[in-house]
Amino acid sequence: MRLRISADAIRLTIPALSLTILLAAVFWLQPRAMSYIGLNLLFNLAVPIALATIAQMLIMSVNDLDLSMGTFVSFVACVTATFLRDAPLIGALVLAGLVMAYAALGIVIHLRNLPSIVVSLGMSFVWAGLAVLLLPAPGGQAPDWVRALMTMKPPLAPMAIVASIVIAILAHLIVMRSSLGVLIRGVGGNQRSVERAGWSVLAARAAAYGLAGIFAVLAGIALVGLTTSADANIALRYTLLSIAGVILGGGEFIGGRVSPVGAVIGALTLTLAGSFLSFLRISPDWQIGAQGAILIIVLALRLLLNRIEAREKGR
Amino acid sequence: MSALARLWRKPWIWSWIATFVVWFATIMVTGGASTLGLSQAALTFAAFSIIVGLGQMFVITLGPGNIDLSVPATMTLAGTVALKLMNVENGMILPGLLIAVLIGIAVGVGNYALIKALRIPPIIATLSMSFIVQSAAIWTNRGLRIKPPSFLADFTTSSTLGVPNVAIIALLISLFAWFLLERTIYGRWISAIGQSMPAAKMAGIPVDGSRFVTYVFCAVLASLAGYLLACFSGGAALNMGSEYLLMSIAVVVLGGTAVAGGDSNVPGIWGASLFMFLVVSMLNTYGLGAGIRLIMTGLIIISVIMLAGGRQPGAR
Amino acid sequence: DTSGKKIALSNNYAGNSWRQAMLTSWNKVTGEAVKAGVVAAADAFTTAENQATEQAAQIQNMILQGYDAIVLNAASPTALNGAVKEACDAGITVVSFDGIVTEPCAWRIAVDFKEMGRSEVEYLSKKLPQGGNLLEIRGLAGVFVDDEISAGIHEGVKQFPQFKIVGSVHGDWAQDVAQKAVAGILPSLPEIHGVVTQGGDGYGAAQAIAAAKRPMPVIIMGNREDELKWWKEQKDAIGYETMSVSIAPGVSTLAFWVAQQILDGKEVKKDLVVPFLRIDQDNLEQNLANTQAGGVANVEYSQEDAIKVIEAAK
Amino acid sequence: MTGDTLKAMIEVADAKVSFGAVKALDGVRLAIWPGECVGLVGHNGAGKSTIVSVINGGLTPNEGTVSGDGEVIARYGINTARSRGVRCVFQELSLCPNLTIIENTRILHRHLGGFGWRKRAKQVIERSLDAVFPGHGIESDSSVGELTIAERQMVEIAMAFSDAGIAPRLVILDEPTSSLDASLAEQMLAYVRRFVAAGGSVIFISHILHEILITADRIVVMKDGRIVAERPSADWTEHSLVEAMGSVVKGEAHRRTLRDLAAAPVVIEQGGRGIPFRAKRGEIVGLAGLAGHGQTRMLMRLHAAASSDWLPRRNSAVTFVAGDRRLNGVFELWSILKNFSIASLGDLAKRGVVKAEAEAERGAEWKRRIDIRTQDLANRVLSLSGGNQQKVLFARALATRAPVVLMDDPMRGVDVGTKQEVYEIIREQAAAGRTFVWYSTEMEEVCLCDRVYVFREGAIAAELAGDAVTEQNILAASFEGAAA
Ligand SMILES: Nc1ncnc2c1ncn2[C@@H]1O[C@H](COP(=O)(O)OP(=O)(O)OP(=O)(O)O)[C@@H](O)[C@H]1O
Ligand SMILES: Nc1ncnc2c1ncn2[C@@H]1O[C@H](COP(=O)(O)OP(=O)(O)OP(=O)(O)O)[C@@H](O)[C@H]1O
Ligand SMILES: [Mg+2]
Ligand SMILES: [Mg+2]
Repeated sequence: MRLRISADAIRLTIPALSLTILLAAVFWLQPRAMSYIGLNLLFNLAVPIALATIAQMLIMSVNDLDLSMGTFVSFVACVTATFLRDAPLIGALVLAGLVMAYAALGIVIHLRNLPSIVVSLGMSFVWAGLAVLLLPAPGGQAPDWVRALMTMKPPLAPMAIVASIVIAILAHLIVMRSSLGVLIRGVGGNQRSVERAGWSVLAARAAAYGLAGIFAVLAGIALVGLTTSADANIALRYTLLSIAGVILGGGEFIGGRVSPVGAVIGALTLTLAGSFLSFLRISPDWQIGAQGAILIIVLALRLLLNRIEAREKGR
Repeated sequence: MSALARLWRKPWIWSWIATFVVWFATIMVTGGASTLGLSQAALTFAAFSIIVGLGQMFVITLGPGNIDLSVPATMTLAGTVALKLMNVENGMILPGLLIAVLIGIAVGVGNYALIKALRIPPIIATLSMSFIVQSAAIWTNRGLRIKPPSFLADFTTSSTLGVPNVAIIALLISLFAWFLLERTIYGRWISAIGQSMPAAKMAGIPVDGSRFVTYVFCAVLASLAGYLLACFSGGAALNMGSEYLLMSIAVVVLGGTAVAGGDSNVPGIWGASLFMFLVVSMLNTYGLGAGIRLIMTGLIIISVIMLAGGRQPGAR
Repeated sequence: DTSGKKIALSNNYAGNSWRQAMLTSWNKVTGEAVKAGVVAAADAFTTAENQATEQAAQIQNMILQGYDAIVLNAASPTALNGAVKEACDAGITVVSFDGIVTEPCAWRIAVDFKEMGRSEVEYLSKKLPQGGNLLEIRGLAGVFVDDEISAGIHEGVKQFPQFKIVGSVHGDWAQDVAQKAVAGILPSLPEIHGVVTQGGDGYGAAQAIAAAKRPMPVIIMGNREDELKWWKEQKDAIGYETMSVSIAPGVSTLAFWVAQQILDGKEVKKDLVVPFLRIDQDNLEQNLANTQAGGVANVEYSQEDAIKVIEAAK
Repeated sequence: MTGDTLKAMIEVADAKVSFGAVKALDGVRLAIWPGECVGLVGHNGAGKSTIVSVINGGLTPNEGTVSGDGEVIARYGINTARSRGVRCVFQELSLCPNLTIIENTRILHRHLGGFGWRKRAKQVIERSLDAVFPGHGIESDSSVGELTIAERQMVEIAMAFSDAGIAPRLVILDEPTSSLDASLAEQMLAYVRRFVAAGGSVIFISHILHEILITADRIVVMKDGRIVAERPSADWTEHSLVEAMGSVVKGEAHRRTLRDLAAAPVVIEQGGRGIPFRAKRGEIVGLAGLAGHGQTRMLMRLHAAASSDWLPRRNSAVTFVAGDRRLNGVFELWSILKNFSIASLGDLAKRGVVKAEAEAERGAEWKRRIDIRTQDLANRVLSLSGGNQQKVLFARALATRAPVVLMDDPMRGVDVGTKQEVYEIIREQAAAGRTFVWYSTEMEEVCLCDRVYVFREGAIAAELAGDAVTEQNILAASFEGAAA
């Protein structure tokens, strides 16, 4: 057996460690949270965030960035609470169309060599406008099957935990284990070598965007399942949350270094950080600031760890 | 002939054409009667986007990945603290301005410290910073709307020779920014850094120093805009900057500044800021709703970037 | 006896003077109640960003913290239903006010926003019997209250057809945004006789109209101190007349007492109505004197007021 | 080995490739027969990697044809080449550092997909690693970014020889041993011989001549995009190879007259592994050796030590002329004038404001002095030909007042005439007391220097001065120790 721990494992330790510490602190502050219902309450809103984070991660794995994630998830939520319930067939078609739209964005960005930041900034206005058109006031209702799915009570572990694990495993299988995932990450790591092996980078990028679209659509559906209805502004925070989640989970902006398990952990950590701050009874004035501080601390830890890793390699 | 051709190639020409079209379409509704009023209103409100947009433009000039998301929070904090300090007294105007500028400097220093010392990507560094700054703004006066000193309130809301005073201030700042960018060594430096950081280093440019100054400059302009906006609208509100997050980025991009860095221009900021105001006015005038307005804005941003930005070396 | 019970306030937004006044009233009234031993605790929580998802998480945390009742000003009438249902299932009393929720298990202390919008036009019909052109300033697109008040205003215009809405803008309930939006549309509008608003935007509109050197129409105000002060100045200078209407921030204290009564075992109807707080030409000075600088005109409620409201609903 | 009855595995005929004004290939004909190992040698920039790209399908030549097994292939591309069993180990790293070895194997072998591909990929790469480097000790599930440079190179080589359905028939090795130590290199060479004996073909590019001599059956020498000699390896010696590669035309570039610099003060120095570096006032110091052995890094260090990232310096101690124009030379969006003046703005400005007339005047002066061929200095710098762009970079550096000029192989893609002009300017300036530190891959240029440091493996391995600065001595010092 080797003693050397792989870089991927090291990359996962910090997020896993911060989640564990945070969870311990929450249990200590609020022992009631240490139960089936407690865990579900702590984590169920992390499920859509985790899905959105995976979507963002897919985009980041081809060295792009999506600034429209929040508005897109909001729009999907609006579609879910209206079309998908009232006319499931049309609803499903619309959602499929949205996934195609994402793949098309990937193609346009690649072909015209456009900066993804600006294109997605523009798209964020478009999605927001569509959402306001669809639901001028909050409303709609979650389809019953979605609601049933999100409020299921599986044995042993609460839905939130089961869902997080399922998402992590599924994303891990797609991104880390499948050929497609390898190809997508390869584009992020060294586009030229992928080209030299005879693959189409255009197709790989389109696939990454399309997959991201699928996960973002799932995020919107899951969100409506929890909130029971939608509004046009429901998920605006998801843009920045998802980026922060990927980074917290050990992902990087460039180089195709991403970790789906880490991303899910990152999303859970961010959600838990909110609860932790409210259990701490920090003055509401400083709650936002504390979120910023936590972000900085975890990222600074990452730097420290990268240094250690680099020193190990130097030997 | 050749002058016209050269004008046609300017990066800012698109935003000015769009502005003119929208302006014309809006005044035609009243058969031209609203020309003066609309122009004045556009100048007034574009002024604030221009000031924050200029700062953001300098940051974006630094090259891919450079962006300042702490602009809205900085505006809010500077506005609230300055108005609280001035406490409706005309005598305190200068100290108020000073504190606003100091807040800008502090935020800028914090931003670059996070970027450089902790190697946090600018987008996340400035975001984290903005959370802290926003908290500080909530903490300082808990959302009470303190009125500006009467002199400032009058000054910011009135006009000189038919030109709104805030627009005159924006013009002065723009001239200064234009001068910095086109005439000074510093302007050359940041443009060089934006085109290629290694090349800039090898040409002997103090890269870190220039980037640092740029982030501080952006934050100071944001705090100035916050100060003026709070005086103009009769008091600082905790959410007063939120509109300017996307706005500041959008006016830079629409104005023809290269997102890949190194190439920026001041006239474009004016064109784009006027355009962003006028397009809302036009859609309101035609009775179109918020949804259509947002969709049009997004489509326009994407069209402009497709027209102007495709296939540049090193873009993305 | 509720001396052992804990009540929490879940608030979705703190970024304007109305919300700050609401929190202040809550602290004042509940602080006294806690000191007097009426309840064991009455803690206030505010979410960082005005988002339903965040508030849902906050409610779930409150369930974990073991509160007996949650008093709720909701970011969305429907998007919190899931979390509210979970709270009810955990045996927690949920009382929503101002921003109410539709979940049947919760109590609602509602302001009739539709009626509020309609009454604005009704007032104008008395003030300007011959009718005229109206400018409508709306709130934040996609939010429940905005839609309700706007619907009321349009109903009022149907009822009094001598009025015509010639322009409509979104002011996001913020002075600066309203000012900007009004200034943008004003040049293309004919003369305006009345401005119907949603609160928090009257002063911005007045500034924009003054800047355009237009004749000042009747602007319905929203009880903010700066609005009242401007009105007072105009009244003293040119005898300007209007009215001001909004929901009193102190309604949070009414919700608190209602929750206390429910915990005490009282039978309370699920839907209660509070009147909105209206200021007229004659009681302007008195209200202005009672309003904190930079704040909002306010009324705080006592336990007796709450019992009266509950009885009246029966 | 080569039999006329056999058909060439791959044959490139009359290939011409140019990058802008640079003729990377100028009519090359190269045939590879089954069961032979062809050694390919040549100076830096001779076109070796370019011909490799053509055979590999990654680059379509501007002129010329590629045929396989005797037939001309019309649309020869990456996928055609791969399906014919052509594999390549590239000079620069071409694995994805964020993926594991197994995953990189998957990317390379497009047909490896389907359920359970990981297991198959693992077998494929491990079999190959075990065959080429017995006892390698590399775990196939570790990610490439964690490997040492040598391990990465081993993986790349094993990857090229691996067989996942389509057996490799022609393996191209572009400087595969540059980061392997002697025993690993020997393992690889032994495998190459076995592979060839079994009927495979290999193109082997290396600057380590004795490796080529003992491994290749036939050695081809390239120079300036052309094949200048081609003989069975038995007919070559190390010495004759060096001679064939060396510059045949000794230009008019005459060495400057030797001056006595013993009394001149040292203006810049740098310690470190190997022989310490120092340069005196008015001296032209050459950095020689094979490409990528630490010369550029040394220049960067000298530059970093003398400049600040935070504060502007009025009197900068050093200035820099880039060789890699695209990466750290020109500012592509700017005019020629702005590109020229950026390093000397301090002298052209008053209180931070650039004086436009002074700038234009200085620009015009240097345009004349160094003969930049353009109508107007306001034109964009990219409108210039490569050589003229390089002149702008020279002018940029020489127009400063810095006493030391660092030059990072600055004559890439510059024509002979321009070179002579620049050499003259350098001589003139050195005589006036400027110090030049000059890294060059061109022997002729190195021979112009007063003193030369020869680099090997990141450190200075030898110092030659005065009459000892000759092509033979430098080549000998560069290749010295390679045999170890
Ligand atoms: N993509 C490119 N763009 C422009 N010029 C290029 C490019 N690739 C190669 N060249 C030029 O073509 C010429 C031949 O380059 P090539 O890489 O084939 O040389 P080489 O013989 O492999 O040298 P080395 O021994 O340094 O690897 C060089 O002058 C090089 O600068
Ligand atoms: N894109 C362009 N736009 C305008 N002029 C150009 C452009 N490319 C080349 N030229 C002009 O065409 C002429 C020939 O260019 P070319 O690159 O062939 O020069 P060259 O003879 O190879 O010079 P050198 O040896 O210095 O590289 C140059 O004078 C150059 O100014
Ligand atoms: Mg040339
Ligand atoms: Mg090569």
